[in-house]
Amino acid sequence: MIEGAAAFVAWLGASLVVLSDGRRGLSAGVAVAAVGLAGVAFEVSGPIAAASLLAGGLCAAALRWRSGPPGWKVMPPGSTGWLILCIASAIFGLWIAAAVMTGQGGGLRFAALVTVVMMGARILSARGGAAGLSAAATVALAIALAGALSPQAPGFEIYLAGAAVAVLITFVASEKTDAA
Amino acid sequence: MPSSALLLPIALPLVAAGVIAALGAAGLEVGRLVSAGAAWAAVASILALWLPVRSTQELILGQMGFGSGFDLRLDAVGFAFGLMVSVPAAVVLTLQKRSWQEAALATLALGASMAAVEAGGVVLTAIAGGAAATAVVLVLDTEDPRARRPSWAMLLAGWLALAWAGTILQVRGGTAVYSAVPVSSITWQVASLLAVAALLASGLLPWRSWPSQVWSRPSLRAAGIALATLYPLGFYILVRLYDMGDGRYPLPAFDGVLSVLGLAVALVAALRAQGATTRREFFGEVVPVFGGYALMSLALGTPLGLSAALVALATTAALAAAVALLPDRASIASLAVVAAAVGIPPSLAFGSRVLGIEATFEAGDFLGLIGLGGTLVWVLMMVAGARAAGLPAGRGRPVAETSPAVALGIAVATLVAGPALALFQASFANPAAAEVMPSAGSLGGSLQSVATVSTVLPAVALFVPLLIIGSAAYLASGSSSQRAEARPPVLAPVAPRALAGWREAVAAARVPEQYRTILNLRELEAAASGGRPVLWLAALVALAFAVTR
Amino acid sequence: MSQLLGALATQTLALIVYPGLVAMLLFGGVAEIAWVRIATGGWTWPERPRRRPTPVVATVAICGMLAAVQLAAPNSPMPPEDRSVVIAAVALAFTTWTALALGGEFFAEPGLLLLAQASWLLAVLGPAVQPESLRPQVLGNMLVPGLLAAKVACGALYVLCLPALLGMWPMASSSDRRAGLRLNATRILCWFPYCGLFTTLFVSPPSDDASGWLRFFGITALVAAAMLGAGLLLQRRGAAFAHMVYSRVLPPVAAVVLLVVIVTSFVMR
Amino acid sequence: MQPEAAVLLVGAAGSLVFAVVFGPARQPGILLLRGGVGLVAMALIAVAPDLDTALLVVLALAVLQGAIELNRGLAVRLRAPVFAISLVALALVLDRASGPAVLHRFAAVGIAAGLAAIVGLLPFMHEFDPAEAVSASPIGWMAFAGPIVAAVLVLDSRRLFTPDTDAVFAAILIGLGLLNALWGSVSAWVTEDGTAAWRYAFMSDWGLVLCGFGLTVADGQSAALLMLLSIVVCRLPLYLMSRPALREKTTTDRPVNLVVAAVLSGSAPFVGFAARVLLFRGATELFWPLGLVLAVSMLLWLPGSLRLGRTLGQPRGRQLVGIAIVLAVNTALGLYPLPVLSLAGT
Repeated sequence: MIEGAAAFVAWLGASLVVLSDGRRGLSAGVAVAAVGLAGVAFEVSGPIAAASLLAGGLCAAALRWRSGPPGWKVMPPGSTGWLILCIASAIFGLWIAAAVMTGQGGGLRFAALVTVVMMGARILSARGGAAGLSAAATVALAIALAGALSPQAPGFEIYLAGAAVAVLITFVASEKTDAA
Repeated sequence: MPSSALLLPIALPLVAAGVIAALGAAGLEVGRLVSAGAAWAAVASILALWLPVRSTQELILGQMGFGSGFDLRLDAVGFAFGLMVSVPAAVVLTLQKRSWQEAALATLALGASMAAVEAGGVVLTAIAGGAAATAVVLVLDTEDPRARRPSWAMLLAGWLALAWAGTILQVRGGTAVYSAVPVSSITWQVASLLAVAALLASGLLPWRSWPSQVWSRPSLRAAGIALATLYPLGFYILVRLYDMGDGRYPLPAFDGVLSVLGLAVALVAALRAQGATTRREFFGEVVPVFGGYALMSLALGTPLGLSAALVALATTAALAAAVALLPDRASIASLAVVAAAVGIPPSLAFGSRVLGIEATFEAGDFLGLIGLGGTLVWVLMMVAGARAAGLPAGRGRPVAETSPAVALGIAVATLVAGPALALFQASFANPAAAEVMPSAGSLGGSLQSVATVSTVLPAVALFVPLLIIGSAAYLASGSSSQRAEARPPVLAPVAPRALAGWREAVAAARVPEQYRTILNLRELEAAASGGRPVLWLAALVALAFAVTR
Repeated sequence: MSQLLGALATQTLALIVYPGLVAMLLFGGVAEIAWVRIATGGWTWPERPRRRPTPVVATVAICGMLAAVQLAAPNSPMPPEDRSVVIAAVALAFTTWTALALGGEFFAEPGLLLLAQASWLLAVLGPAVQPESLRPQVLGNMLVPGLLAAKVACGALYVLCLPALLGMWPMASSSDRRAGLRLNATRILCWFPYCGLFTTLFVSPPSDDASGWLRFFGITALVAAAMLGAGLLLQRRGAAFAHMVYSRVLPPVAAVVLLVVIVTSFVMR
Repeated sequence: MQPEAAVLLVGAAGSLVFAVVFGPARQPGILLLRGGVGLVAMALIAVAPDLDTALLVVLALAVLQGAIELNRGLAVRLRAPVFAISLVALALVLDRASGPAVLHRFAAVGIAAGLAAIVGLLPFMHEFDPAEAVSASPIGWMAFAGPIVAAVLVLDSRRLFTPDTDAVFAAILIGLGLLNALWGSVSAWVTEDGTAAWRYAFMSDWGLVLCGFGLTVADGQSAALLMLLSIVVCRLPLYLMSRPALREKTTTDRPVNLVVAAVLSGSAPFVGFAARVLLFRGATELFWPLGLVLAVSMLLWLPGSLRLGRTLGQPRGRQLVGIAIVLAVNTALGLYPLPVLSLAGT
């Protein structure tokens, strides 16, 4: 139940990243996605994994809060298509994760799938560096979570790595995003 | 000699090339001395390796990394081709002055070519031959970047085809080593690939290809090296094909097709020769004509044909060196080379052609018609030679790269060597034929005569008196009165004109206006390289769709 | 060694005396005198060739000798197995073009001459395709009915080509025109090999006795006489007629002969 | 660490040293710094315990590279690599989950497409600005980091695949390989810009790499490795050498240009020829007509290579020494690749 709810939160966060252009909107999106992904990680890999993802995601969100186009700019004009993408991704992801794929961990599969797909779509449409970097950071968190699907259950190192990369991405290029 | 001595004919030129380059870069111009020394040392080493034992020697140095071992092998075929490559190369490297860059590259080409000949397997031959081709292209370009040179793509295609054939043999037959390839793996497909490789490597094509084109260069230093080091290699592959096929090609039709192709090569070259506007142009067709004849005889699948082809190739090698050293002026030397090229009796060329033509008749199954064609080509070459004797010499070339005395010497040597035809064949060609054709043991004759199936050519008994009588007659006769002047071709070149028209028509062809937008290469390139996400997604969907089929 | 010396002596004899140089000069001299008389229409003694042979004559003599020793002449010292029709054909082919090479002489119709020579080569070598033998006497002895058509066709083609190759058509070279009544030394050297080769290839080989001599030289002389007649006809009818014969008639005839040779080989396979 | 990746890492390190010592870089320190960071990232990719970790490092590297220069905008520069990484991540999810076979096939599509997108091959070519520094341009992916990423991605993902998925993966790689080989070699010949021509030439080499990886036999893998090595230790150094002449748009027709063309075209005795021989072996083992297609496409290398050789200008002094070293290394690898292949374990 928690896994499912967390997966929904992750989708919500990813949707925010997709639908926002301002630094606050993007930051909130990254944070919410991190919370969701951490929730799923908590269920499947335990507290250290979850804490790692959460910490990394929040750090990245905080860094994003400080740089990028000002304001929230959630659902700016012309976002209808992206809104449809978010909803369609959710429905399609749910179908794949729950009906097409089999076995335990439907929430994990849903979270990983929709986050990666939506961030991939976001990066293709991003016109500013902030959005691109936010998407990249979220992808880093999703990749770390997807490691849990591996038959050889990974240790917490992958979560730490994911978190570190998410922070690094946002940190290294933070001053460049305004210009972009 | 230890088997490691097999490395000498390859290593000596390669080391010499390195030394020339190193000293040249340091400002010491010793290219001619070192390259000539290395080339003659290669000749000496191959003689020293073969003559004392006269049996196959092998050196196996382990794997190289692409499924082939570094196996070297010197047998009668390798010996014959080794001399065909190294002797003319040594002659031109000795007598022609060239820069250290050219000398290094030419010596490199010689080393690579020797490696191709000594290679124990198909793949190694392909790599070495490909390296020789690269070096030849480089030496031609170094000499004069604007002058005509072999199409690199054609050469590369040939050696790639050989490499592919070698890998097919490795995969299907387990090995591409000449002496170990199972006969069953020489299918007609593989043999065709090998034949294509051979034809491309030596430019044996029924149109004007590089063995003719290189002689139209302003300078002929590199042309001689190209002919010496590359031209025999295609024939070498065809001879080795017999080796791998237990003395025959996989299909009888294969013999006929290759023989006809050889005839076509010779015919087209002879047609060009009879229409030459300068003597140099005529000389440019000598090697293709000889090559065509050699291919015609070689592909017959009979020991006599193979043997005659090897003698013809050796004569070609000698004449290539002679032509490379011949100055562009009227002289007794150029007349002698013309005579040697058209094969007047009792020259070596005469003997080898007669044997080659006889071999076609004796091969049966309509192949005699090819021999008939060969005789016609010979007549055409006689006409061409007769015309060429009185043509203007050519555009002229640097004196430093000519040696009329040596050219005359080589030409006269091939003219008076006719009586030694049987000796030459018995000691040089027949062992090579016997190496690759088990039936070649049936080759009769002696050191004085060559026996074919239906006749005997008494080389010594017939040609020695003829030579003596001829010499006496020429000494008694006055000098010939020849004035260089333009002469019309005996046969008007119809085909080139038609070809030119066809080329013009192709060049004038344009994409219809309404289709230009979809066939615009620049727009296509821009669309593909624009980094457009729509294209990426479309490609992804297409791939995903494809894997559900 | 003694065998080799013996062979050398025999071949030298063949080359210089019979059926080589001396026989060529005797036969050719008579034929050439006859030709000059017929061509000029008078009985004045023609001029002799120059005493000193030119390089052209020397070359023609060598090639002619080489061709002559290949003939199936009776009592020829040349061993029968040592003879080859290819050598005879090629050696004779050289004689045609020597003047162009060494004499600087232009031919009036080199293309037609080449065509005639190519057809002649077909006539000489065509009969050898099916039997797969190159011994002249073997080819002459081939009297298999299946090969008869090819043999007759080749013989006819041979005769058709010969006037051109002997330079008896009215499209003479510049030196011929200059020479006037002088005997043509190169043609003298060619009469016997050309006519003798016909006898060798298309008539069964003669025996080594008087009848054989009579038969061989009789038929060879008949061929020469036929050539004289043909030459006279061509001279009388003029260059246009000769041009028509060799440009319009010869190619289709040669094509038919080639077809006959191919069909014969196929049928007799 | 995979031995293939280790060999490529050494090659990349050698190339970096070469570029600093012999290259025409105006600020070799910066080049060394950027290259060093790249090398560290590549080493991390090579030693990563699993594909997920490797992907994370690639992601970090992509962002770091994207941040070097902003001529094209950060979002644009990140677009291809992050898209590629998303694709691979998605493919990993699909492959690891249990479900119908088609999901695994989609995973194969994702990995293959992701690989092409990371490197910048057709149909996922990166946007290219000829004026950009090499370290910041897509060439950096194609010639420096790409080989190791490709080796790790292909070899690691193969271990996850079922035989059916592997066959699909191989087929996609061969298809993409042929597409890139043909398009790249022809475009290197006909395109107007010299730098773009170099990029297409890299692409054509990558076509053969993909074909090699697609040939599921040892010879194919060896061929791919040799081609990757030739990209890293041959084409990249020569490209770096040609940059000044490309900027000045000068072309020369000297023997050295022809030698370089020979190296680039895969003529014997250079490493490209050995790789082609191995490709032929692999193709013959699997499906011989593929060898014919490869042979024809290999001939298309030549015109483009001749053109690229001319863009090298007239190297002198240090540059000439550098080119001589490149030639020597390529000849050694071409004639005797066994040690390298043994080290790589192929």
